[in-house]
Amino acid sequence: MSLVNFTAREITCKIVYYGPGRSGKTSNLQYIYGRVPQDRRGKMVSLATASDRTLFFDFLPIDLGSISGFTTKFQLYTVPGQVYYNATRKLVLQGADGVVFVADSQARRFDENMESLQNLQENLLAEGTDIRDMPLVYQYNKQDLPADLIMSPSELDDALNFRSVRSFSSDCLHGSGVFETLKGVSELVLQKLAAGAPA
Amino acid sequence: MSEDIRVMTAQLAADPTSLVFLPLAEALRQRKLLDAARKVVLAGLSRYPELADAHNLYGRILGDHGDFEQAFDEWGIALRLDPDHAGAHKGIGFLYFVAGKLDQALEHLQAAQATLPDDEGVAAAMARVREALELDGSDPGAPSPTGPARVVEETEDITEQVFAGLEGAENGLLLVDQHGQRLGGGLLSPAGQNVADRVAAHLAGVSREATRAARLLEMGDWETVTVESDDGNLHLASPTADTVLLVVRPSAIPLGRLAALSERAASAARAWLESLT
Amino acid sequence: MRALEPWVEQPLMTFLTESEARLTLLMTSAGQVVAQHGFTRAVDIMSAAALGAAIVSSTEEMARVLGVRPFRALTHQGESHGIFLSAFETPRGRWIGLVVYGQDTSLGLVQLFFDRMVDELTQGVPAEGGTKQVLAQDFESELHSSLRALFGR
Amino acid sequence: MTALYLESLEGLTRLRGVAGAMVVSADDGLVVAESLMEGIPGDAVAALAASLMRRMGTTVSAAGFSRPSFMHLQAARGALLVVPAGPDILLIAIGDRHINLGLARIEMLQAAEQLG
Repeated sequence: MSLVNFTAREITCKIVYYGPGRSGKTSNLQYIYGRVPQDRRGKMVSLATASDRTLFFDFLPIDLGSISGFTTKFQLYTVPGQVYYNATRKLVLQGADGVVFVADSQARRFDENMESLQNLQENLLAEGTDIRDMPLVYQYNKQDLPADLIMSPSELDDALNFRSVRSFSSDCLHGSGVFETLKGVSELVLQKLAAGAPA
Repeated sequence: MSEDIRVMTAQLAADPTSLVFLPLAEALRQRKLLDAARKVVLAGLSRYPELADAHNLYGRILGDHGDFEQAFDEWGIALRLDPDHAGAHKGIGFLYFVAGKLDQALEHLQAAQATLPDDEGVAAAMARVREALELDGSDPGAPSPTGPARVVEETEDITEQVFAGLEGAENGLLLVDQHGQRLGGGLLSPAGQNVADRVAAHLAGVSREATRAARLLEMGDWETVTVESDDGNLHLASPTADTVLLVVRPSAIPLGRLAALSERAASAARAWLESLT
Repeated sequence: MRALEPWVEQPLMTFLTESEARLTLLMTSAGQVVAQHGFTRAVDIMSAAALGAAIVSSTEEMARVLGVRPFRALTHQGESHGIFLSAFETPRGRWIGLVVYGQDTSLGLVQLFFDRMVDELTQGVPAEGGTKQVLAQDFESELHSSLRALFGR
Repeated sequence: MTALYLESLEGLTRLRGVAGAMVVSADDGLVVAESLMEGIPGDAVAALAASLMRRMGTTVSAAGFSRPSFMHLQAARGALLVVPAGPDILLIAIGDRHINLGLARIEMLQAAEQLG
């Protein structure tokens, strides 16, 4: 849950990048880390395996500056995508204010996207959260790959996006769509906050 | 008047709530326009009384003005608001250094260094204090090279007055205040070195620790702490609420006699402290 | 020292004075910072909190897998610094304390005064208020310009 | 090892005025073994006594003396006794005002020698 400090006028929100293994969650954070000026971000913490897969999580705090008179900070997390890391995924998901579901656009990865999405829904439910109440956006990554290998955004929307949440095409390695995705999820998270927060 | 001061003054005039008063006052201070700097920071403080940076800056302005007493107060306020404020620690460390209270100076400089590990000014100041501390400890005859001469004279007088006629008044009796400052007596190590000030600085901490242990274990006020070691025995008592008395004797002297001597020295200290008030 | 809510301040201040801890962080089990002392950069605090919460969560999970009771506290004794990490229940949910201490104190003292702070914190919790408006409804334009500035666009 | 500790501690707690005895690690002030009467807060005694002993040790060393072999804190309503047993271990006894100090000191020094 977002932490609001009325005395210091500060808001801190936790945003989790979710999705199957190798879909590009860490690349989102790495790109953001590279673009955001040093004085507005913390160190990027990565708990990864020797083969560079996320073992526990990646973590990047960024400082958005003042919004409506509140100093606003975002904590960006990724979860490990591999199926066998579900316990860790649950831990990272705890207390999330918003979720970016990063799907791999490659057609051969479709089942994994589906599985991961179901897993997200289950894990949220286990924490007592209905996925419909969670600020959520989709990101269809790797749209830069040859067209015969990937599904188009509209095909992916049809197949995965039953609830018609906002979706963004991206190529995280080169940065296209990363900013738009973060903007999209930020809006939803702050809209929820604007609608009323615990005093 | 330089351009940056002009710009910041205009900013502040347009928005009196702006925190630009801090860099503005600092710029004025650096140009030795101390009265103007003082006015700006006081106006800022009236709006932001809980801003440690502003109290720190006011402390610096007062310090530049030579008003060390008030500067000390302002840095004290800054530290109450932000116990890690490096600037305030630096300032207080400097004042302690000037007053010859080297241990306290070092303590505050260390605190400043913890926040600013790369600050060359702090490192240099610490080196100076350490050097002074070493001189102080190794040369018992000479007056403190850094402390005002008055302090040294006073200590000598006190020794005469407090423990006159008592056994070991110059080398095995020490009266210390709650800040670890030596009030009277002297102490030599078994090797004959003057260790009075060094030990005095530690005694305040021991006394606080004893008070805390007795309080938390619900044992009431502490009365004495006795320590035996191969080279000698130490006896610690608290003649008044804010002083500590240390008596040191070779281990051949029975602990009972140590306690009796401590008792006599404590009444002498009490009588002397009362005569001051 | 900074605390999110005023009632946390006094117990934390007593703990800091008595334990002589260098750094202290109180956070929710999700890694959100509730109070801190000794850190300089807000973003470093968030990293420490994220890692602290992760360590506690994963050791609790390990205890579950091993079929033992959850660990009361985790400690690491380095050459010049020690780290103490412990989770506790409050009426506001599960919180975690992360303490870094130096050689001027000891693990025993940190543990002793930490336990006392937890008692004070759990007794001193005021009732939670209702909901309160945080952001103006028109925050979007500010958010967009903040993000644009952040990304250099 | 723990059995040996407990035996020594129980011997100490039989002395007049002693309400508890414990073996404590010197550096971190944590309890290794204890024999306490009800109501004695073992953790607090261990942490506070070890901390006082450590500070006293620094003071004694600043005075140019060797490591303390015995420490006694006397307070209005109780007493704490501390004896190092080897480099990392302390033997601690807590008692009331009427503790038989002489006997307790000798017993503790003997026990410390055995344990060390």
